Amino acid sequence: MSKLQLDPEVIARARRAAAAIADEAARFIEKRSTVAIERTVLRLLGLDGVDADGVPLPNVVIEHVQAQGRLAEGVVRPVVNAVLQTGWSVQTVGEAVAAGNLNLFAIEQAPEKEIRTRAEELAREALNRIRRNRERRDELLAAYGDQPKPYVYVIVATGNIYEDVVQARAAARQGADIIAVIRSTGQSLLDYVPFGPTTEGFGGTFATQANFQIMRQALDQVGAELGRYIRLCNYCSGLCMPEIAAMGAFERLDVMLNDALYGILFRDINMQRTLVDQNFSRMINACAGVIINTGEDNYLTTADAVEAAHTVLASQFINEQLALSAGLKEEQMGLGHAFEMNPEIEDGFLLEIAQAQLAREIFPNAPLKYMPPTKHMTGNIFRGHVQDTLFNLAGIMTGQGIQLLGMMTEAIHTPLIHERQLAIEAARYVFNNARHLAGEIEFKADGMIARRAQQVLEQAADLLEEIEAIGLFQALSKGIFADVKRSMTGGKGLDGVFERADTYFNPIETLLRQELNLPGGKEGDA
Amino acid sequence: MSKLQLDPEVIARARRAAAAIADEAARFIEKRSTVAIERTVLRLLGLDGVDADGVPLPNVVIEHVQAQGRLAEGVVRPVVNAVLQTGWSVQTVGEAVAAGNLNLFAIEQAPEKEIRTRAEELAREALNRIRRNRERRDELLAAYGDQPKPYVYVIVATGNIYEDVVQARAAARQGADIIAVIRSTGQSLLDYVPFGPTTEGFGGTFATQANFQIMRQALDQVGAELGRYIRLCNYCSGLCMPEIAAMGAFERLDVMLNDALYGILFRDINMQRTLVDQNFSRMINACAGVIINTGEDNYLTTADAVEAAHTVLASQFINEQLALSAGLKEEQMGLGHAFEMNPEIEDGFLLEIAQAQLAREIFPNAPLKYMPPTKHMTGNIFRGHVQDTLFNLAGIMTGQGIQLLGMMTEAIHTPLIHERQLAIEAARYVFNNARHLAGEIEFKADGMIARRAQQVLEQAADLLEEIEAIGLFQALSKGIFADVKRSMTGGKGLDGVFERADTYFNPIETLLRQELNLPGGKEGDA
Amino acid sequence: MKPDLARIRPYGDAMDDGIVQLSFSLPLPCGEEAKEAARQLAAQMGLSEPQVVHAQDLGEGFTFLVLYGNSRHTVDATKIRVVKPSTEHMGFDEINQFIRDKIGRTIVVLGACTGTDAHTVGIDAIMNMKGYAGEYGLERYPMIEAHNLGAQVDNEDLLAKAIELNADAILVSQVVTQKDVHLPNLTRLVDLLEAEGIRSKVVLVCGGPRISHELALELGYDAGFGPGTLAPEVATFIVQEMVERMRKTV
Amino acid sequence: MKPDLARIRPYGDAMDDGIVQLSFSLPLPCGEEAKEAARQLAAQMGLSEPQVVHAQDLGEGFTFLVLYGNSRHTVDATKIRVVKPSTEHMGFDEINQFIRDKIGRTIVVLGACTGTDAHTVGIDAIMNMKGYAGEYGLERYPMIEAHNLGAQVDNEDLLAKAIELNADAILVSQVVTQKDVHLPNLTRLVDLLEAEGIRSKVVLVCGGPRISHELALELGYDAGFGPGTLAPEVATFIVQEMVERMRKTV
Ligand code: B12
Ligand code: B12
Ligand SMILES: Cc1ncc(COP(=O)(O)O)c(C=O)c1O
Ligand SMILES: Cc1ncc(COP(=O)(O)O)c(C=O)c1O
Repeated sequence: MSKLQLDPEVIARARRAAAAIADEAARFIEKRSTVAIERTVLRLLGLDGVDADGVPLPNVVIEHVQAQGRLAEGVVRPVVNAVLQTGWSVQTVGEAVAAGNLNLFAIEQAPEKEIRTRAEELAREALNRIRRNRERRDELLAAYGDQPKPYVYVIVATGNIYEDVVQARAAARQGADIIAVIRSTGQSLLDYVPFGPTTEGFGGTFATQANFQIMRQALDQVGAELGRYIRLCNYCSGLCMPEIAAMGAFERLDVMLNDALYGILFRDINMQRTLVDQNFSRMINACAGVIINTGEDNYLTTADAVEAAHTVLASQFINEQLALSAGLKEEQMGLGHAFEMNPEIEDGFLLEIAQAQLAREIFPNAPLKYMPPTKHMTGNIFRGHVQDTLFNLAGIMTGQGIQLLGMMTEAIHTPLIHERQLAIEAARYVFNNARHLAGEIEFKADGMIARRAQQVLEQAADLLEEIEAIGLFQALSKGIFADVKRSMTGGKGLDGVFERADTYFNPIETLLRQELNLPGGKEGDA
Repeated sequence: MSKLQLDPEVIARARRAAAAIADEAARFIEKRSTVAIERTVLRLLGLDGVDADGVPLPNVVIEHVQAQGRLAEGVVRPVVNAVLQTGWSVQTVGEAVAAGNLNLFAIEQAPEKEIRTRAEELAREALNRIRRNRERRDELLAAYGDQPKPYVYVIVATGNIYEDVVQARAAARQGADIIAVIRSTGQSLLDYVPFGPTTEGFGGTFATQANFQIMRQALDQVGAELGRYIRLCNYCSGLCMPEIAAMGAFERLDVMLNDALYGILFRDINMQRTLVDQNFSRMINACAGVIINTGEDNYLTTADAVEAAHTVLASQFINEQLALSAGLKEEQMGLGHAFEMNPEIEDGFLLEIAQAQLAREIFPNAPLKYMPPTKHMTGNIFRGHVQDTLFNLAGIMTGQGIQLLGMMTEAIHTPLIHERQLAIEAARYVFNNARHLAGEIEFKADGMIARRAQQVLEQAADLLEEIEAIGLFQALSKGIFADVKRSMTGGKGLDGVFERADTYFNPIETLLRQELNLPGGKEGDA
Repeated sequence: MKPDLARIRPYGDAMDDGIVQLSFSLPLPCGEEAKEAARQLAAQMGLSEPQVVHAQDLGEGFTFLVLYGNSRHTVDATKIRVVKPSTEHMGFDEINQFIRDKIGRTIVVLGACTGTDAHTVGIDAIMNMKGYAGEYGLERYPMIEAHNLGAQVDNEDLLAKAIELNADAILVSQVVTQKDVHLPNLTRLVDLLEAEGIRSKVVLVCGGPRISHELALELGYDAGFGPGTLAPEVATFIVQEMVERMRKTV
Repeated sequence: MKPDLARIRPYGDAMDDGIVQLSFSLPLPCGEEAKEAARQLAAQMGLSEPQVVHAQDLGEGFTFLVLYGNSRHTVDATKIRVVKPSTEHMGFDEINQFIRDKIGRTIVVLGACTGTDAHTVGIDAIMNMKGYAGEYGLERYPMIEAHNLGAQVDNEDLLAKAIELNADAILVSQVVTQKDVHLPNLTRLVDLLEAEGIRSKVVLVCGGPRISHELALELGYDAGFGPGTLAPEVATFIVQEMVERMRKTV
């Protein structure tokens, strides 16, 4: 039953508009691929490592194909053909290309049928590997049992993966359910994924497959000791969205920051690039059983939480529909929002509760990701700790799924080892003390909270219909989200987007679509 | 409307039992007086200062009267007789007694009528002085406007009145509504009130009339600057309850810790002494327009908040009835309770809300005084600040009257200058952010909160009927409150209690009773 | 990433970064000058690059400051020796048996919260039947005759009672420590016991949240117990000390 | 009760009590040894009677500690000189008039958040039309031609743009300061400007929550602005500096 007396009609109206927006995007996406997607496919087929200059082999091979003007057909055919012709592994083929010993288009071409068969075999192996990770997660969760929600989510961000491990293991012992390794500033704009264990990042640690693995092992180990499954989170954003999804799927990451619009708005990544990339990355995440976290919280770091509340909700609707069209289940949709009310507002807590409850009721099965106060945090760490307390209470009062814990030093630095401890003990205290508060309280019919929620919903529905009318691309150009205007051809990474040739071949996508029951999953569909 | 679906029948049953208990006490009280009451009367008639050994003159005179076995008649007659015979002021008479130059019973006796007339004149002057203070407070409050509730109440406790002034003025600027000057440990067991400004107390500052005055002036001054009336609070407890009430009335204190049972239970003061003293002290407080604060919070510093919840409520009922029989209005009854749930309890916050809301509904006009966590505070100041935040939220969610702010260093030391600032800003943040939350939320009918409240009420009613049956004195002997057993003749100060002779004369009491519309206010009644 | 035990420094998010948080108030009006004064103080404390992250006007010419900085000091953890009353303690049954075996009679223990201090919860935790944190108090021990005198007990009264009951051990609780009020109070008891010539006859123990074993020894007590003490720890100390003394005097 | 300005100490609840709170973690397991190490560190920091009021196991061999102690250090507040870009600043109209009168043309100001830093809110607060905290940003000033290049601008691109637009002033924002990532980034711009021989032609200003005027001067900037900066403060500095330089070169 709705505590907010929301009108189901209005919800339906909003969702319908969002679905139309997502459909339009899907039609755009299905005709295109990107360098990142093709690199991802190579990784999934087994390519890894870097060349003599430290350039990742997937990049080397894609550039090789691109240089010869053949990327529109997809990278799989030439590479698998080389595998067939040489008898080498995909890895060896890649290394040969990198060494300059092999030109993929200067060798004989095997029959299409053979290539397809071999390619599908390799693709199936990749998906099996991902499935095994997924099963392993399920096993561990079944063995240990899961934690009550909201999950306690904290970040580590030392810049050094080995130091991160110390911090993460300590955090797990302190009671964290999810550890997110924050990325170094700047990584999202790299059009490649760094390689190997890294120890020098700023404001975060580079996302590399080796780093994923090191952290996954550390968490599995401490989790076994504690008898709890500790989830691992990273950032599936930026110019390498799908590659990171693949790496995460291989290393059993559990949660991924993965928003359909974030890169466009906050990293000035080209919108075509992002939309195409996000779709493929989400299919991988869907298949890997990853919970995605969307980034609506970011809107409120620049816009005002009262005025822009409806844009958060509208974006959640869009993220939901785009996620559905990538095969994500509702249970995997960690739709984001944030406690960013100006602390000086009278009754700000009521407005916040309205918003959090609104999201809860509209997306009943989504493990909503609730972000803490950041914008209004100051150097006054003591007051900050209090703000975080109301945030934690709002979380438990409205049944959030994932609580990203606030740190009292939010305005100062990334968290120190004990700041996580203090945040976790504070959150656990609040959650435990108010465990069943949500089930105990009702909101006055037609009170401030209910009316606020209804109003935000109305506005979001209107906004979505407006976006539907002009189209998503046009809406982004007009600065409808976060006051940020982006053009169709502006931003980074457009040169990595290409239209698929009729002969485009991508068996990974086909298999993913099959697995996820998405259109295009039938043989020959893609 | 009750949010807790309390049964008015049960409330009525509890209140009736408490009234019966208070009646029994009143019958005991009316036959007795104490050295403290007689000293108070002298102070009100104009006696102040100390003798050559630093003994307060009221004590000197009482001892003089007592030594001659004449106290049962009251101290007023001999002293006013001396005034009449010598033509001196009460003060000069007292000084002469102290100097050994005057034996009150070795001088001629004026006619009873003349003595009574003069005594009543002096008494009237005293009450006028008190009334002027009360009017002054009302004027200032009218001029500045009052603050929204809960009032923000903080303590100063440096031991040095001048340092206290610095802290109190700073606290007022920081947003405090009430400043309480905590008393030095040990003062409550002194059977006299120290004299003059003092600079050496432990864990608090001595309550002296000079200290009251110094602080009152400081607060009036800073209040004028800020355009807010800053209330001053002290402790009207211990062996000098009525004297402190009188001193407070003279120096325009606004709030007084003043509990009917606290001294018995927590200071091992004799129960006869405390019951007689509290009655007289409360009449003065009633007349001075003081808000009293009762000490039910103290039960929970030793007993468990879940198990002993009903004793808190029972005590509030008794305090209410004893307050009524001393002429206090409901608006002056700052009945106490405290946020002392063990922070490890699941749903402890729900139980706490139940208790706070219960008090709110049962005593709708009382400015309930809500005490912060103390017992479960530790050296972890950061966690403490979080506990205090839930406390503040409970306060605003349940419409408390006076919020005694918790300090994060509760387990360490009395507050430092900035700890008050941090506590005040935290409380104001919570109050402002959740200003109308109380009006917005309802509790589920038959939910945990409502059922808990109903159960505590039932238990309290049962307990009160049990006490009614055996009598209050007997109940105290059995350790019904705070697990503390006290006997009728044990504890400190019994030797200061005496039965009134038929000739007992106390015009202050008579006037107070008149003013407060209490029985015994008619001429010759006492 | 292993710490160098001989040169331990605070750790924030990298070994030896030395990060320390501090806060205090200064009697200076809020502004750049107060911040600079705070930085200078922090520098004197050995913090490099101290950062004032928060400065707040407290009124009356005071400013509250929060700082972070990197401490350059190090501690040699290999050289740390902590003085504790005893490292291992016996359990309930063991203690009673120990008394039976080694002392051969019930022992008399007196407890009190002395001076103006009325915080009995601590001494009760040690002495009361029901005990504390799951451990029975001394009153429950068959081989201990425990007398809890409660709150606000004068040192003189405590002495008299000790003589009257022929106490083997005296337990003193002190919780209020503001302006060091506990120090003269604790010392006074030692003086009284010595004046009566019975100091060496009793095991003299004090405790409370701000009491350390070190402080207790300094004040002339046999042991001191801090926060979180449990009854068996105290009982173990008493009986071992008694037996030790018997051994010495034999 | 007046503070002795020549000997300022922290104040808790009595003048000169020196009370300081501090917290940090140590790479030692939780226990008496870690507490003692913390006390020793605090003692080295000049705290007398340091009290560990809280010690908590963080896992992985780390302990979090909270302490209070009394600082013995003093600061001479009479000797404190704070370096600020300028003490008084002009208002919106005044600044525009000042430019008209003393410079006689609109001036060109370029702003950017450089390197990998994408925190534009700070530079926007200074530059955007709508401004910040009730003060218009530079774009609103009729006598200022303001160009905000936004986030993650390469130093090279910024330089090129400055030459292209003939900038009078460059404003650089740096918010991410972890591992001092801002320092080389800020220095690099100075080097580039010098290499192009235009360093003396532009007023070079940086800002951000961890930037101080002092640091800016050290790095070769003309001024640095910290948290809470308002546009008119920056504009005042720019135009006064420009006029000052004109005066000097005449
Ligand atoms: C409960 C309490 C009270 C109750 C006491 C009830 C009672 N019957 O004890 C009441 C409400 C009466 C009270 C009053 C006051 N209190 Co008080 N009170 C507290 C409180 C909240 C908890 C103390 C407690 O019970 N701890 C639990 C016990 C189990 O812990 P413990 O005492 O540390 O004991 C353990 C160990 O220390 C050790 N131990 C203790 N004693 C002994 C003795 C021996 C021999 C051994 C071996 C071991 C041992 O073993 C125990 C079990 O592990 C503290 C704040 C806090 N959260 O700590 C303030 C606190 C102790 N009180 C304080 C003050 C100042 C007062 C007053 C003086 C205030 C005033 N001016 O009115 C009054 C006056 C009391 C007086 N005359 O002494 C201050 C002391 C500041 C200081 N460092 O000096 C504190 C810290 C609060 C504060 N921040 O101001 N208080
Ligand atoms: C909003 C925000 C974001 C937003 C930024 C959106 C945007 N368009 O700007 C988003 C979500 C994108 C973001 C991302 C990141 N952030 Co961020 N973010 C913040 C946050 C919450 C507020 C910053 C802010 O807007 N302040 C308000 C403005 C008005 O203040 P200001 O910047 O200080 O500016 C004033 C003055 O400094 C001065 N000023 C500033 N610049 C200039 C320039 C000149 C010339 C002048 C004169 C004056 C001036 O004037 C301004 C007005 O008074 C802070 C935490 C906090 N509460 O402070 C973290 C914070 C700054 N972020 C941080 C980090 C680490 C990141 C990430 C690197 C994390 C990651 N690894 O993913 C990313 C990456 C971003 C990147 N590549 O740079 C850290 C920085 C730690 C450090 N000291 O190095 C902080 C402190 C949070 C934390 N504790 O970890 N962030
Ligand atoms: C969805 C999403 N992706 C990524 C990030 C991190 O930023 P970056 O792109 O710098 O990795 C965020 C912000 O925290 C986010 O919300
Ligand atoms: C009613 C009452 N009186 C007095 C006090 C203070 O104690 P003391 O008797 O030591 O002044 C308290 C406790 O805070 C109290 O609640």
